[in-house]
Amino acid sequence: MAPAPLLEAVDVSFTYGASTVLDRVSFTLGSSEVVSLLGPSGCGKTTLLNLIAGFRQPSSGRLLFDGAPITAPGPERAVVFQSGALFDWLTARQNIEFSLSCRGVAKAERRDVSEHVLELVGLKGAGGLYPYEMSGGMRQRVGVGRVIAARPRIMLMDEPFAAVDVQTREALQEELLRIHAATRCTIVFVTHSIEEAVFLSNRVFVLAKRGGTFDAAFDVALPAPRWDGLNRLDPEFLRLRERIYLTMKAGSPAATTGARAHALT
Amino acid sequence: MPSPRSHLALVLASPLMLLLAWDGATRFSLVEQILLPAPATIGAALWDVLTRGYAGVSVFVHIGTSLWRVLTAFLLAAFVGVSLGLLRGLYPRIDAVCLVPFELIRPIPPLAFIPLFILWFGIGEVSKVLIIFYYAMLVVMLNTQAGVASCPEDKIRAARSLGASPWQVFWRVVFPASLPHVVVGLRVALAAALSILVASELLGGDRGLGFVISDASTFFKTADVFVGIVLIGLIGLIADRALTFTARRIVHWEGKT
Amino acid sequence: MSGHERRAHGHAEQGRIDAEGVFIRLGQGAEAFEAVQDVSFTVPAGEFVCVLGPSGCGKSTLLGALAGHIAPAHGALTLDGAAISGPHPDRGIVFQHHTLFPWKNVRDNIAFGPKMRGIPKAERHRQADEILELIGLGGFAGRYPKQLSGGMQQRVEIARVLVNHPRLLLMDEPFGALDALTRMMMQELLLDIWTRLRTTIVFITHDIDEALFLADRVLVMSPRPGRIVEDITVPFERPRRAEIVAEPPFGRLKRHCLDLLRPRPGTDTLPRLSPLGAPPHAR
Amino acid sequence: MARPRPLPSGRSVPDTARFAGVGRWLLRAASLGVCLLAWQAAAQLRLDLGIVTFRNVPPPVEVAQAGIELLQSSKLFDHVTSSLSRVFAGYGLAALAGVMLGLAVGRSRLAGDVLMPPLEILRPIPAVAWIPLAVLMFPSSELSMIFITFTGALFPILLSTIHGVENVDPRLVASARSLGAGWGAILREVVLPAAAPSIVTGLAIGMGTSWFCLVTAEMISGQYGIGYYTWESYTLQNYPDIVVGMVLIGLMGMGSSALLRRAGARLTPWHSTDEARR
Repeated sequence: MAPAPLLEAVDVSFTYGASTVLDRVSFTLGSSEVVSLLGPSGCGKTTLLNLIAGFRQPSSGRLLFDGAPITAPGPERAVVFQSGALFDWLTARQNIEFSLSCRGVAKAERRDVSEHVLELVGLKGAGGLYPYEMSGGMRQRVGVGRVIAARPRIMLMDEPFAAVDVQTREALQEELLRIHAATRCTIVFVTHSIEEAVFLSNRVFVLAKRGGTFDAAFDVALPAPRWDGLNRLDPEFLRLRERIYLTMKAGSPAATTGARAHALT
Repeated sequence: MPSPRSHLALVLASPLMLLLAWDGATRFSLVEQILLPAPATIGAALWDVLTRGYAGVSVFVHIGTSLWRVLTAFLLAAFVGVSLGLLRGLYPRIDAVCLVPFELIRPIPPLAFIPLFILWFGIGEVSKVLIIFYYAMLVVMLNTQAGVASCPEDKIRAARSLGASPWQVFWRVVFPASLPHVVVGLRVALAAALSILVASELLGGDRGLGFVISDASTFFKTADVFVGIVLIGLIGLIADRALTFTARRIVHWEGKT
Repeated sequence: MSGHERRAHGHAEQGRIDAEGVFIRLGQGAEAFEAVQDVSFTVPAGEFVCVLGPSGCGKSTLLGALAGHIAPAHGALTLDGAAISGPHPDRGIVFQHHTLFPWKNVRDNIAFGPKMRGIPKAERHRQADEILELIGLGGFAGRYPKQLSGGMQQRVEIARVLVNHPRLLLMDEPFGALDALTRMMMQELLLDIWTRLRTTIVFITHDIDEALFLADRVLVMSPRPGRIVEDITVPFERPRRAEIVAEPPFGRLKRHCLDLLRPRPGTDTLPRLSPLGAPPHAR
Repeated sequence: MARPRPLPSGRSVPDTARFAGVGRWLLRAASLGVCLLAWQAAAQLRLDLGIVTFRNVPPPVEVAQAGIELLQSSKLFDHVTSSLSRVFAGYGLAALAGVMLGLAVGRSRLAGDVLMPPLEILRPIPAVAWIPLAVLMFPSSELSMIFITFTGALFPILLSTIHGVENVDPRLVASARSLGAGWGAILREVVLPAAAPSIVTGLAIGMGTSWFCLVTAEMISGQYGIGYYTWESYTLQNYPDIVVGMVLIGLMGMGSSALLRRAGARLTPWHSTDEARR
């Protein structure tokens, strides 16, 4: 028998008032996978992430982590937020040490970990800066580092690079793959960028605009390591990106709104 | 746009012009000295009051009395207000219990309570301090509560997902996040406290800067009225600047992105 | 053909930009720096030009100068031969985040330009409704900006500028904040509108795909101080389909742009902007 | 110790559900009832706790009787109208002056440089400190009280207006200029509406401070007015009337604030819908 999956979702639904945000979603995640949840805004991808994080409970269905239902948030499923959600009153180092100090880890040991993590996320020497002294890219690095220091089994990322400019975003994506290679922790990555999803993931789940079901899942079979920056022009990469775009466009009612302008001519 | 130098000149010139106009108006008897004494007269009165005191009491006793009243009340109000505000922000039950009584007394100008407080606590120091305390506390409490409510959900979620206990979420996240609002509340409360202090001293007692103003005006010693006003303004200015300075040190991240 | 398009065609020969040795300085005193350095180019009337460059390269500053919000320190910047001396409805500008007036509904937002020209209420509302149809938001005239999605807000923003029949449409990363799907649909919509109105468009972006998909010509700018390092003519046929992004000629041109934009080792300008946010190959 | 509410924002569903509706209102009413009962008991027992004594405090029932008496006499009308007309005049002038000055200072650096230094010097002085001087300076006590009400309201309105005007998104002004708006149109169509929420806040704060100043002024030098009525009752040891006066002051302050809030929400509909949507 195969080992139990790290995360298992069976017919997970989530309703909010009268609206169904997620409708019977099922999937499994294994160790060290990088999976992207891709979809337009309002498709329920962030809700799914919140369910895995334990901020909310599914209305029906089963959501199992390591074979046990998820009931509360915890450091084994830590979240990186789009806004960064850094603690403005703490330095980069103190932010990274947050989970350790909550657990009462001794100062010297915390220091060792944060030193290591700061280097891993490319912020060596910047540990004393406060969030307001950092650029957007640096803040997201701290956000990732803060989660890495908690040693999660799954790192949940909610559009973490959406607010930074393209150059920084591409650099951060490449760094994330490096970090993944170093830590081997499973990553669930929410994004609305097709290119980002394809670049980062082993698998891409596309969510439909309404109704919150999976439209399609794509396996990304691109050679690793991908962080030399050239794979973004790989024909296979571009073809996959195109295929996903067409799938999303076909499944989206918004596509008809866009076509209305053509109808006027 | 003016150059930096002419900008500075304008900034300095406007109060100077005002002072000159004032002096001129009094010198040429455009206004009666009894209504608006010349700046020099006020300066002399200030020196006189500083060296010889007012109403047979050293001016520093008046200043000290006023300061004691306002600082005692303000510090008490800060402590109680922050504590109550945090409790109301965190526990909906406590908030529900507090809501109606506080909402009912909130719009009543604190001065309206003076007669009642005098009835309750007598005419002495206690009622003056308590009336300042009561209103300043209300302001601090409401701002603190708003601060707790303003803590971004993302930050709370981040802390929980990093393994913080409810107590750690409060102490390490919600509390620091609400500090900027607390500071605003303290500043507003300080200004209000000073107003109430003066008002209550105007209405009764024989010590304090409010008494100086009120007493001087009954004897038409207008220059001394101005001295009292200037001293109160100075106290207000220094207190506000000191509070802002301290707050910037503590809440150093506020207003920066 | 609607009345709006007829009037717009009257402008067809207008909208030529000439920039000659333009320098732009920003900041004051000791913090002053040159954002744009010795930039010269010409855009014929009715052309779609994209300005491509990394963030902080001064491309938005250049756009600000074309709009008339910033005055160049040196050089000549003219539209149809007349020097640009201040903002004017002839040169409409669209920002990355919408600047719709939150206190006006969609119709009144669009009618703002006509109102400033003193056009009576009934007439300016008619013009607004006409242009709302053009951008595919016919039923949304009474909504407030807050009640619209990001894509719709940008469409209204474009409409508010187009209602003035500008000779020049200036766009500063107008789709930068939209999600991928909406963004691609907005690009197609913009091309569709441009095909019919033929206004000159200067479009700022840092997204190579977007520039190559939209433009007749791409001006590539270097990091600060901004200079034009290459003037690329985009050969793809119009009307363009979204699918061309996946074709080999597109990929080759994109690779070329990437090489131009990649920060060279030894230049210290980009790292100074965001010391640790620079791409890893720069270090 | 109970568990703290995990999500202090209004979005947490279980909490609002638990406390919503009838139960919550009952709890609130009960809390008020307990306060009233405690008052009645303390007053009836003539409680003396050393630092606080209820020996002279009238019970709520007596207060209610005094209130009814006042309602039936013609005095009430005189007191209320004179207080209201003073606030109306002083506060109205302050609103006008505060908003105009604020617009000027916020929009023009020159106006700021010329107007702000003297105002900055006057600002830390509490408005009530001017009362004795105002009584001397103005020929009629009516004018002096209007002046005090004006001074009390001016600074909050002025400062909020400046704050609002200075924080107008410069991109909005830039795009209005691009769309052909001139100086006056920018002020009218962009700056004023954009600063409106902040101005409304200032007007609300100013309403509170102007009532505060008026009541103090009336206590010191008034002949009619609700502050005077309260203080007179105190000097005549008419204890129930004191409480009636307080309640009246509270009602009028609350009423004018509520009116202002209503008007503010009416004037800035985009702002309130914005809040509601978030």
